[in-house]
Formats: sequence, structure tokens, C-alpha cells
Amino acid sequence: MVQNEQTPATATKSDERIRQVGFLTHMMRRPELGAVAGLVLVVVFFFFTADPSMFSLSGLMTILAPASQLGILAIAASLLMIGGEFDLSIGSMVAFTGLIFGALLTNFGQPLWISIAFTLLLAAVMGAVNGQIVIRTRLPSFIVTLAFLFILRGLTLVGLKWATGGSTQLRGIEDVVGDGVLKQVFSGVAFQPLFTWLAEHDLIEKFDNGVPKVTGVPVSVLWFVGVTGVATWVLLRTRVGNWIFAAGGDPVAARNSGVPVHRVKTGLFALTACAAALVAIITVLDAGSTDARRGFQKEFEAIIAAVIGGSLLTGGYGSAIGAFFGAIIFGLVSIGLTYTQFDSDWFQVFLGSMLLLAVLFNNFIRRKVTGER
Amino acid sequence: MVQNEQTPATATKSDERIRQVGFLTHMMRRPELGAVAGLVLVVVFFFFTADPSMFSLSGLMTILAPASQLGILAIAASLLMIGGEFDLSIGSMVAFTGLIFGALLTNFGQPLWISIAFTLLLAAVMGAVNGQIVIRTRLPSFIVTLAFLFILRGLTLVGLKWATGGSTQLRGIEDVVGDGVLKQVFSGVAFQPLFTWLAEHDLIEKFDNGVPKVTGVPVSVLWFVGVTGVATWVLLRTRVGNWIFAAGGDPVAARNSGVPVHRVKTGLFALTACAAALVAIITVLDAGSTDARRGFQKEFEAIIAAVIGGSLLTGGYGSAIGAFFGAIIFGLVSIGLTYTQFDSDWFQVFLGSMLLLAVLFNNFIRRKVTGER
Amino acid sequence: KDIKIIVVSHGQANDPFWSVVKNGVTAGAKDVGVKVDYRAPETFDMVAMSQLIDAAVNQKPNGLIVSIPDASALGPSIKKAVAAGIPVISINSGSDVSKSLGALLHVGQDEYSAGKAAGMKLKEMGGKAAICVNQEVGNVALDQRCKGFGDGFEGNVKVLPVSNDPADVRAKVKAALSANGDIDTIMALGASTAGEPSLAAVKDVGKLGKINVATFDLSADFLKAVAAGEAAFAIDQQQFLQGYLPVVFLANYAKYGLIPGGDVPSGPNLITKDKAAQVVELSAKGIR
Amino acid sequence: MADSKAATSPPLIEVNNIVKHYGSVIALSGVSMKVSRGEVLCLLGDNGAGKSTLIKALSGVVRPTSGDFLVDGKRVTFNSPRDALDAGIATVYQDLAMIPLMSITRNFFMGCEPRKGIAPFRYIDFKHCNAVTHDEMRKIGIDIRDPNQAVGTLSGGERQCVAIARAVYFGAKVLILDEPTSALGVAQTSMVLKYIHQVQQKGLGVIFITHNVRHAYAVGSRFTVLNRGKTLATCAKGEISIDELQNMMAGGKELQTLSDELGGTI
Amino acid sequence: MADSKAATSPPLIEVNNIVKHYGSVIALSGVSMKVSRGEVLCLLGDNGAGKSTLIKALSGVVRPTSGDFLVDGKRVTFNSPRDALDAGIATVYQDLAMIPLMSITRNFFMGCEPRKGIAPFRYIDFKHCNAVTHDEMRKIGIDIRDPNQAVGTLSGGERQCVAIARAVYFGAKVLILDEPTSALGVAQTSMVLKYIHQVQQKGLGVIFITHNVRHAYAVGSRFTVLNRGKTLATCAKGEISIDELQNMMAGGKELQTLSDELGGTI
Ligand SMILES: Nc1ncnc2c1ncn2[C@@H]1O[C@H](COP(=O)(O)OP(=O)(O)OP(=O)(O)O)[C@@H](O)[C@H]1O
Ligand SMILES: Nc1ncnc2c1ncn2[C@@H]1O[C@H](COP(=O)(O)OP(=O)(O)OP(=O)(O)O)[C@@H](O)[C@H]1O
Ligand SMILES: [Mg+2]
Ligand SMILES: [Mg+2]
Repeated sequence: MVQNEQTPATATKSDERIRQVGFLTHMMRRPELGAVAGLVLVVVFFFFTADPSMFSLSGLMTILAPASQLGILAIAASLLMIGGEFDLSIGSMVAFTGLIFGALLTNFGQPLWISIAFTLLLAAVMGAVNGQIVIRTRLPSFIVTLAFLFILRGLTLVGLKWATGGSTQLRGIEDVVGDGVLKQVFSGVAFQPLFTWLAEHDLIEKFDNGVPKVTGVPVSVLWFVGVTGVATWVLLRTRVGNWIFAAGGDPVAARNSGVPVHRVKTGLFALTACAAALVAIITVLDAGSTDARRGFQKEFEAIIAAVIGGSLLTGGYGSAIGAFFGAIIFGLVSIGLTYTQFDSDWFQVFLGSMLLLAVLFNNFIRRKVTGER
Repeated sequence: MVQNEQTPATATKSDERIRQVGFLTHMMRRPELGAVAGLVLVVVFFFFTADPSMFSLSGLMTILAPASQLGILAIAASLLMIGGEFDLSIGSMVAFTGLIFGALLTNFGQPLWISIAFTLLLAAVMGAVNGQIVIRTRLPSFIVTLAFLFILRGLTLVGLKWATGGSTQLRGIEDVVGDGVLKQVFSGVAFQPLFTWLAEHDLIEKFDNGVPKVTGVPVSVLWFVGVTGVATWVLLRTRVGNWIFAAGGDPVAARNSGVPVHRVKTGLFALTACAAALVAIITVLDAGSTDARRGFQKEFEAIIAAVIGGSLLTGGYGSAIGAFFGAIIFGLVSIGLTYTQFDSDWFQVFLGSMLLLAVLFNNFIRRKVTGER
Repeated sequence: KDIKIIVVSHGQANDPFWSVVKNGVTAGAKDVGVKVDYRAPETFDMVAMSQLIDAAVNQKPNGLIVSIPDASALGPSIKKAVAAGIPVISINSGSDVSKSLGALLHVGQDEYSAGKAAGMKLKEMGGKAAICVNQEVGNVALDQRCKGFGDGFEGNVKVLPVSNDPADVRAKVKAALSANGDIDTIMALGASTAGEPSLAAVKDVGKLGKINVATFDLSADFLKAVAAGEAAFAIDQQQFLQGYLPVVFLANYAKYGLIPGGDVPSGPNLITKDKAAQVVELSAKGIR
Repeated sequence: MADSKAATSPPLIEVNNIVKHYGSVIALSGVSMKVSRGEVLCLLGDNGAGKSTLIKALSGVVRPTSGDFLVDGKRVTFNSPRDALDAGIATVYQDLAMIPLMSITRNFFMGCEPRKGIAPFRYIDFKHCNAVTHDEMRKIGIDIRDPNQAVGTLSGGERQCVAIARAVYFGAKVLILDEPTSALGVAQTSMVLKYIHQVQQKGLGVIFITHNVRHAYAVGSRFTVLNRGKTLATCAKGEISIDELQNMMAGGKELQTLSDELGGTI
Repeated sequence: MADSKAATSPPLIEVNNIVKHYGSVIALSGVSMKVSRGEVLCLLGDNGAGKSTLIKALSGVVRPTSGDFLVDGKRVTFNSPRDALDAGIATVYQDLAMIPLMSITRNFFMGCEPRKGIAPFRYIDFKHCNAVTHDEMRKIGIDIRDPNQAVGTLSGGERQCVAIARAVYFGAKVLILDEPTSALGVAQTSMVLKYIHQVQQKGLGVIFITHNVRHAYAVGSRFTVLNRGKTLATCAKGEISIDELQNMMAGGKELQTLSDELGGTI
């Protein structure tokens, strides 16, 4: 049920104990594709209620940008969840690594590449420490990473005050970074010439002053897609992927079968922290500033996206593509509501209802199609 | 390991395959008493770092008041966790039931007892609905109650604006309630005459004007103790308690053995919602007002307290007394820091570290004592 | 043709301060007959806010109203709006950068100077040692109120981080007061969330009247305390105007091309004992 | 009671043409069987033949996709295992239905807790429960150290014994045992077989699943063999020899070779 | 290879006086045993005697509280099951060590995944893996429908077969089987016993735990009987009759009565 790799023809054919199953059913059984049903529902809803500009190219980009930042976190969180653990310090880690990154650039005047490398390294180390504490003490990761949620958030505040001399906002990062190739890898938009060309030939919308409404694809979207691809490949096709499923499904059984459960979990914690650092780098470079509230409650949103995408909170089951769609659904709902006429007082009511409906619908469709009861 | 009821003497005596175990070890094996170790650590820490006024009678009451409100939620959350489910809508439920209660009193001019009864009833119904959705759809309770977190929070805002004609704070509750016996059951302090008497005889501190510094025990503390007692009795001594452990430990096995798992879970959801309503009633009567941000993130704190108290996030294991101590530890740490000289910027760092240390210490002691590895 | 205006602020709809702004927006829209949308990120999140501005620009409104708590993060999005030909008015925070980002004008007064004004007033009342009760540490707007207060007060100021829970605020303020007997001034950063429980705590330790309690923003119960002489004052930015005026301005700009020539300072307005009684009712309705 | 096996009374349990699909998997494709009072029906068959699925349908754990189910000649539909228990059908599941984190006593009485006291204050008398548990376990040949030990720390066989003792203690009309002896030691196995015999004598119906032909032959009065989700054959004890039965259980596979190789002792 | 059973070479595995405490529970209180090349050691004993605990110590799952452990005459300490696997010891645990949510193939290769491709892009060739799984399962007598089916949906016996097939496929020096036949059908049981025989012929050492005296007698070359955490006796096949062995397995309890009652067929 978890994986549906192709089967040697000899195996499945002609067993009278299997009913014939259509291609659609087969596809819908994959956990990730269930999330598509939720996505369709949400899109249909907005199609009828939202301003048409939502479904224009530029509208989609305004949705994809936040969805992709959340999505990078969600995919890491979902890998960690498949591996049987939680990380509640993701959001604080975004703020903390953002501070480290910003301080390296401004206060220490380091070049961009050193700052990026050091930030990622530090995040990996801190994630691994998180993981080691969880493993060695055998405490639930919930409580350990919750402690780090507070600790890192607090350190960010202290660090910011130190770095800025009393403020909780570190600015002026744009000025020191300049405009190298490396910066373009982590911030701004890609494929700019293409979009300019398209605009010149009136293939995409532009503003009255001739600038295309969409100047390119935000690089975070590319990262998002890339991370999804790699994570999916690792999960479904590699040894480490098998170990992740095993470690989350039943750590004792996995250990007894020779899976290095502890190393896998430590690695996943490090990975999650790195994903947070990546998002921090992208947002800090994009915004040119960082503050004490960056990433607030992002751990929550990441877990929501992973769960919408079909990952089990108890571990051992889930997919990266599911988290991909989960993040898009979440982004669509939260930005999409601003395209509608609903009063913002009702925002949370709608957000909650849409989430519930999307998950319910996804679930309903999956059960209908697979005949599961 | 979960329960250590007394054993008929015939059973344990003289089996050469059991090592002798001291009384202390026996006690420490109880999940709740592990939390005591954490409490001791925290108290020792503050004993050396905090202002002595923290450990005066009034200092302790200051800590107990918020701890008891959190504790009522934590015990309900911990029962629900033992039963294998989560409720993330607790905090929003506090706000929502607070609004309902306040609106009944002011806008609808209902007497206090009707307002209380209706509020509790409504909460029970909403909790049961939550539970039914979780059970019928077989979605994780995490995602369902998360949706309700948003929905209820949003409805509270909308409702408040409607009830007040535009403000986010509903007030004037004190004026309509008056000062009956029923009010004293839910708000203010108890044992007032005793404390006055104690102060008159100089047994407790008083202000210069002769009023005792502590005029009584906040009723929320009494509720807290009462709820702990009832919950412990139910868990350890009754049929429903056995069902709760069973439902959380392995719902399939429990169902196969004839335990009405669905009814147990629905009941627990209703109970949790009622606990939230109780806290709402107490705080609304105490504060004389309610606003849109009441109970913000209380679900989180309740779960933290339950986990500190030794409840397993995966269900089937835990205790009400553990949650009791967990809530006190959490209250002690969060209020206690204001008695120390530490710079408040470090608040969250300390909160996180103390939580981690308390849980680690608790864990360490338990393993030391039980010889578990 | 309908005139549509979008407001993007950094304050959530359930924040007592911003709910008044929103009421102003709604009232303005009704008075001049335009459509408005009020948007804010779920938490104080500058990245999300810039994304909301992008989404707003994409809808091509006839006017855009924004608050600017972080010019670096929001600047590019605001500039994009201006470049797209959308008239922008900034409110509340960002008076210093408003012009350079291309906004037509700024309505409001920044948190820092409001804090400073309050600090100076409390110093004048004889304060020496104060706590600043902050219910949302890390929210730049509140941090600035505290910072401004400290700079104006010039005494010993300690920040007391609390949550939104009245029981918690009350306990922490009580703890702070009993741990440090020198405290003679309390500056709360929100009237209902921090101010009222602080007052209760002062009552609990028996120092009512001996400690000056002041708060940002208004709430009916706090104002009653001010009127009764139990609390010092409440400081008000008259944020209703921060919502009301820009809507009216932008509507007139869209209809007739009319716009005031300069920034509009909406506050601060210290509400002391003499004025408090009149404001109570309005505050209960979310207008003040 | 033992003479209630009258030919006129309807069988305790009768199923006709039961079909069960799990998604695309067909676990049962039309199985029929019946058990009467004072009879031990051995349900035999290869791995994956559908034995457990069949008894799960009988005990209300899964709802059959189609088919008739009669108890005492009356058609019934069980919506949950509770219904089956209330109808007097107690089951030992192959996966035992125990909660590892809970104590032996709590597992023993799970779902059927005896209570003391008056209405809102009724409680479980754990002293009594512990004593009962200890006694019942001793009867089956296990001397448990402490009834408060968590079931998760018991050995596989000990756990099996808890499940069997529980079912026997609470069984009223029909006792269903899904491979109860598979994890048991020699002494415990004999004990269980003796139990089955006793229960049968009392006039209850027993459904006994096993892969051990000797155990089946020792206590069974009738044998129903399943194969790939279908009834292969049903016969009474007198009609078949132990070797024929063994061959049938293996689904007719060629056993002779190996059995010979290993000295015919399997 | 079969002649490597030379008397001079040290035993493959030897343990002396192994003690294991779980908290206050004493599971093993001084057990000794050894296995040589080409030998099948049957580990017998009552429920809760400590057999599983002993083999968990051998396969690195638990660390013994005290005692010596020698592999090929050299003293070793296993810190994890990985160490044991690397030393060529493959184990079928009583609880199988399978992940219910994962597919049969993934479970089969868990921990020992074969890989293809170059360094950072190495991947598992699932086509190959599925084929291997299908073949190995067919060899043991199970025709699985689809190697991608989740293990959790297999019948108890099918699951057992996956665990056995896996251990046999990856076993190198010593194969430990903890009650492998308990859930198996007749045909599968013969298959497993045949396997044990084959593996023994290849010169591997086998530790075989069972409660079925016939199975033990069929394939065992030596028998070690545990009782209440202690070694009760060790003897070679020639030295003991099947009935004596059965009595010893039951810990000397009185079996005669029942065995007679039921016709001596147990
Ligand atoms: N939940 C399920 N989903 C899909 N297939 C299932 C499920 N449960 C059982 N099956 C399949 O149905 C078939 C019958 O299973 P069942 O457990 O009834 O066999 P059994 O006769 O009890 O075998 P054993 O003797 O090994 O216990 C098996 O092939 C199994 O793979
Ligand atoms: N984790 C544990 N904690 C406490 N006691 C344990 C633990 N594991 C096993 N025991 C105890 O140790 C004893 C030996 O258990 P073990 O599983 O080795 O028995 P076994 O010989 O394999 O029995 P069976 O034949 O029933 O499988 C049992 O009495 C059991 O209760
Ligand atoms: Mg079965
Ligand atoms: Mg065993």
C-alpha cells in the first residue's frame, strides 16, 4: 500500500484472488495523489468565488511564492514524520538561522558564500544535536524540539538585540550582498529574459508602464520543485528511503533488521534544520531584513501541509509529493481568500473550513476509488 | 507498568525470578511520580536564583492561579492523549465558550446558572461533534481539531464584534452577574474567613493596612485539585478508565475485546471541550471580560504539561497526577523567571532550557531508579 | 464603475488595536460608498505581508493602504504597486520611509514617538523604575513602543514578557512587583490584554494609587479606572482615523484626483482622568 | 447440558456462502460452515486460506461483503465485536487483541470489567480481579509473577495464555480460538486442548483453528478445510484418517517426499 | 563445506553463563550453550523459559547483564543487530521484525538493500528485488499475489514465511529461528524444516526454537532445554528418546494424564 513500484509481469497476472483494478484506482492509491482531490476542490471553490485575477499568471505566482517557502519546510517535515519523529523547532530555526545569516553578512562582513555555507552547516549541526538528544534520552521528539522552539526563538531575540544594538529588526542586508550569481540562486526570480520577451510579444499581461506583471518564476519555486523531486526519488528509489520508512514504521523491527535507525533519524533532523536554513536564506535575501518573529508558527503550517498531503503523524507512511500538494493547498487557501469578497473577520473560519473540507474530500475520494472501508 | 494497584499477597511473594525492589523504586515507577523529580529540580533552581518572595504564601498563590487554569486543561488533554487522540482546538474553545458565556449573560440577560449550564452543554456537544468527525472520517484528530482551532477562533472574533457592536472585547460581565453563591463557586477565592483569621493572628503576611496579603485560595486551584482527583480515580479504578487506556493503547484490540472505543473517544472529546468551557467560565468571571485572544496557544501549553507529566503522545500511557505536576512545573517556570534577575530577553531561552532539564531529569531519575535501560 | 480599495496591515483582525483601525476602514468605505478589503497576515510576519501586498497589487485596486513596519521587506512590493500606477497611502508605521517608497502620504504616528510621549509623561509624574508589559515580544511595533517609552522615561525600565492570557499577565505583574518593591510605574502595551490585568495585579499587592499604571490603546474598563483615578492615563493614536481617513482620501483621489498635501498625524492623544469618562462608551463599541 | 446436542435444535452458528473482499483482494469467495452445541469444529487450511478472515466475520470484527450468518437459526448482523460478545461468542484472535502497555489484569478484564458500588461511584475491585487473573492463569499452567506486569513484557506464549484464559472465562455459547496453541509450550498446549475438551463437555460450541493435525485430530469432532478462500471439504472425525486430513490441510500438495526424508515425524 | 564439522575448530557460537535482567525481572540467570558448523541446535523449553531472551542476546538486540559470548572462539560484544548481521548471524524473531505498512519487497530487503548505479546516485533496483522476493517466497511454498502488497495485510503464516525467506536468503554463518513454524501451515512447515536441513548441509549453524517436539526431533542434532532462565539439560539426538525430550520440554510436568485422555496424540 505504501509503494506501488512496477511489478514483474509474472507476479500479478492470473491470481484468481485479485479483482481487476483500473488504472485510475491504481493511481489514486498512491498517498500523494489523494491530495490532488483536495486541490481540485479548493480550485473549484475559488474559481466560483474569487476575483478572476487569481487565476492569471501573476495571480498564480503570488500564490506559489509563499506556498513554495512553506513547501520546502513541509517536505522536510514530512520526511521526518515518515521517519517517525517531529520537529517543532522549524519555525524558530528559520528565525535563528536568519539571524545568523544576517549577522554574518552585516556584523561580520563575510562574503555571501561563506555566510550561506556556515548557516547551513550550523543548522545541520543543531539539527543533529536535536536528533541526538531525542535518541539518547528516548524522550518524545515533541517535547525536545518544543524546548528548542523556545530556546531558539529566545536566542534569536537576544542575538538580534546584540547585532542591531537594541532593535528586533536587522536590516540593510541588501546593501552588503550586492548582486552576484550566488544571490540569484537564492533570491529573486528566474527566467527573467524569457518573461520580458513574452511580455514584449504580448503573450503575458503587463502593467500600463510596459513592465510584465510577472517578471519571472521566483527561485523559491524552483527550489521547491527541486526538493520535491529529490525527496521523492530518495524515498521511493534509494536505500535511505527504505530506511526512513522502516525507522518510522517500527523502529525496533527496523533496528533488528540491521537498519541504522539512529543515524537515519539524526540525518533527518539535520535535514529538517537545513531546510529551515534554506528558507531563512531565501527569505532574508528576498526581504533584505530579518526580525524576531520570522518563521513564527511555520512548524505548524509545515506539519499541516504534510498531513494534508497524506503523511501519517505516527510515522512510516507518507510521500514528498503529497507534502508538495499539501503546501500548495495551504498556500492557495490562505492567499486565495484575499482574492475573494469575504470579510477578513471570517478569514480564520474559512481557512479552517477549507482545510477540513479539502482533507475530507481527499479522504472521501480515496476511499470511494479504492473501495476501502 | 501502567498501573500498580495493590497485589494480592499470594501473587508476588516468593518467585525466584523477581529481584527484590524497594518501596521507593516501586513508587518512582508510577508515571506521575517521575514528574515530581522535575518539580524538585525546578524548585531547587529557583530557590537559589529567585527572590525569596517567590516562596512566600502569596508568591505560591500567584503561581498556582495560572497553573491551575492550565492544569484543568492539561488533565483533560492528558486523558484525551491517553485515549489516543489530540485536541488542538482547546485554546480556541476557551475563547469561543467565553464569548458564548459572556453573551448569554450580557446580550441575552440570562441568569448565571442558565449561562453556565448552557455553555457547558454547548461545549460538550461541540466536543462530541469534533470526536464524531474524527471517528467517522478516520482522519487524524490533529488535522480535524486544527481546523476547529481556526474555525472557533474566527467565530469568536465574528461573534464578539456582533455582541459588542464592533469591539473585540466583551465587558460588563461583573455588573450583570452580581454576587451569588454560584459565582463564588467559579470565581474569586475560597476559605476567606480562615485567611482573615490567620492574618489577625499574625500567622500569615499582611499589608500595612491589615488586609492579609493572601485573602484565600483561588477557587480555580480547588477545581484543579478536584479535577485531578476525579480523573485519577476514574483512570485507575473504574471501567471507563480501563477503556480509556485500552482505546489509546490499541484501538483495534480494544474494539475486538468489546470496548466501545468510539463512545469512549467521543466522550473524551466532549470532556476536553467541557474543561475548556470550565476554564472559560472561571476566567471570564474572574476578569469580568472576554476578548478575541483568550486562550491563545493554551492547547499547546496543555499538551506540554501533559507530556512533562509523563503521558505518551502515542496514547495508552499516562496519568492525571502527572499532568497535575506538569502544569505546576510549567507555571512555576514561566512565572518564576520574573522573580529572578535574569534579563527578560532571555525569558524564552530559560523557559525552553528549564522545560528540557525538568523532563530530562525526570527521565534520568526514573531510569536510575527502575534500572531500565 | 466601482471603486475598490485594499488595506494590507501587519495587525491581525483580532488584535484590539487593529480591529479599531478596521472599524475605521469600514466606516470610511460606507461613508464614501466604495468597496474595501482589509487584509493582514496570520501572525506578525513581514514575508507573508509582502506576499499579501503582491496579491493585492495583482487585483489592480483603485488604491492601496499599507502599514510599513519593515521598509526593507515591504519596500519592493510597495514600489511595485506604485510602479503599477496604484495610489498608495501608508498608515501607522513607516512615516520616515513613506515618501521615499512612493506613497502619497502617511496617516498616523509611529509607535516609537507615541511611546516616547508616554514615557515623558510618566517621568513627569515622578516615575523612576518601570516595567513595560509586552504581550507579544518580537512584534516590532510593540518593541518600538517599549523602546520609545524607555527613551522618554529615562529611568530604570525592565521589559516584562507576558502572554495574551489575563491570568498569566496578572500573575507575572504581581510577581514582578513583589520581587522588586521599587517599581513605581507600569507601562502596558495593550489596554485589555495587558493594562487591565496589570491593574488587577496592582490591586492584589495593595499598591493601588501608589503605582502609576498607563497603557497604550483604549479599553472601556481601563478608561473607567482612569476616570476613577486608579490608573494614570491611556495613550491613544486615534487609530480609527488611520483606517477612516486614507479610505476617504483615496476615494476622493479616485473620483476627483483630490489629495491632501502632507502627512496627517493621528495622535498621540493622552486620555487622562478628565477626558476618560466621555470615551468609555465609544471604546466599548470599538471606535476608540 | 451435554445432551442438548439434539438433532432438532438449530446449529449455534451457521454461515452460508460468505464472501469478503479487502479492496482488490478477495479473501473469502463463498464459504459455508456450521457449529452445533457440544461440538468442536476444526477450521483447517493453508496459510492465507482465509480462516482468520472467516472468524473475524463471525466475531463482528469485519463485515462480510455478502453471505448469510445465522446464530441459533436466526439471521443476525454484527456491527461490532461487542455484539458478538453479547451474543455469547468469545474469540481468541490470532493477533491476540491485547494492549501491550496495560497490565495483565486490565487486559484480562478489558471490555467485561466487573464492578462494585452504587451507580455513579461504581469501581473495579482490582484485588478481586488480580486474584481471578492469577488463578485463571495458573489453571492454564502459567504462574505469572505479578498480575500488574505489562502484557508487553510477557513472552509470546504467556501472552497467548492470557488471551485464551480470558476467552474461556468469559465465553458463553461459542468459543472461537484462532491458532491458540501456536506459541505454546508442551504443557500449556495440553492444558489448552484439555480446556477445549472441557468446554465442549459443557455443551458450548468451539471453533478451533490450528495447523497441527495432531491437535486437530485430538479434540475435533468435525473438520472444515478451507483453501484459497473456498470450502474444500467438511467431514466428521470418523470419516477421515489423520494422514488424509493432513494432506487435505496442505491443499493437496506433495508432502510425501519431505516427510520421508525427515523420517515421517512431522 | 559439509565436512568442515571438524572437531578441532571452535564452535561458531558459544555462550557461557549469560544473565539478563529486565528491571526487577530476571529473564536469564546463567545460561550456557554452543552451536558448531553444520549443526542444528534445538532450543527448547516452557513458555517464559527465556529462549527468546537468549537469542535476542545472541543477535545483538539486548545486551546481556553479564556473561561471555564467543563467536568463532573470539570474544565479541554486539552493540546492535547490525553487528550480528555483519558477523553472519541472521535471525527470525518471534515477533518477526516486519514493518506492517511497508511492502513485502521492502521488508524483505530491509537493511540489506542491493544497489545499482554510481556513488551519489545509487538506487535500488526494485524490478530485480520484486523478482527475488517472489521467487524466494515461492520456494518456501507461498505464492504471493503482489510483492508490493503491504505486509500488514498478509496472513500470519504468510508474514512468517517472509521473515524466514529473508533470513535464509541473507544468512551467512548462523541462522537463528525463533518459533518459525508456529504460524505455518502443513506444507509451509515441511518446507521450513527442509530448509533447515539444507542450510545445515551447507555447513551453517542453526539455532531452532520450537514447542513441537516432532519438529525438533526431525531436524535437530542437539537439544538444549531451558527452564525458568536456567539450562536444564543439553543432549545429542542419539542420547534421548522423543518422549523423554517432550517431558523435559514441559519442565517435567505431569503430561501423562491428559495425553492418555486425548488418545496420546499430542
Ligand atoms: N486487511 C487486509 N487487506 C488486504 N488483504 C488482506 C487483509 N487481511 C487479510 N488479507 C488477505 O486475505 C487472505 C486471507 O487471510 P487470513 O488471515 O484469513 O488467512 P489465514 O487462513 O488466517 O492464514 P494463516 O493460517 O496464515 O493465519 C490472505 O491472503 C491475506 O493476504
Ligand atoms: N522487556 C521485558 N521486560 C520485563 N520482562 C521481560 C521482558 N522481556 C521478557 N521478559 C520476561 O522474561 C521471561 C523470558 O521471556 P522470553 O520471551 O525469553 O521467553 P520464551 O522462552 O521465549 O517464551 P515463549 O516460548 O513463550 O516465547 C518471561 O517471563 C518474560 O515475562
Ligand atoms: Mg490466520
Ligand atoms: Mg519466545
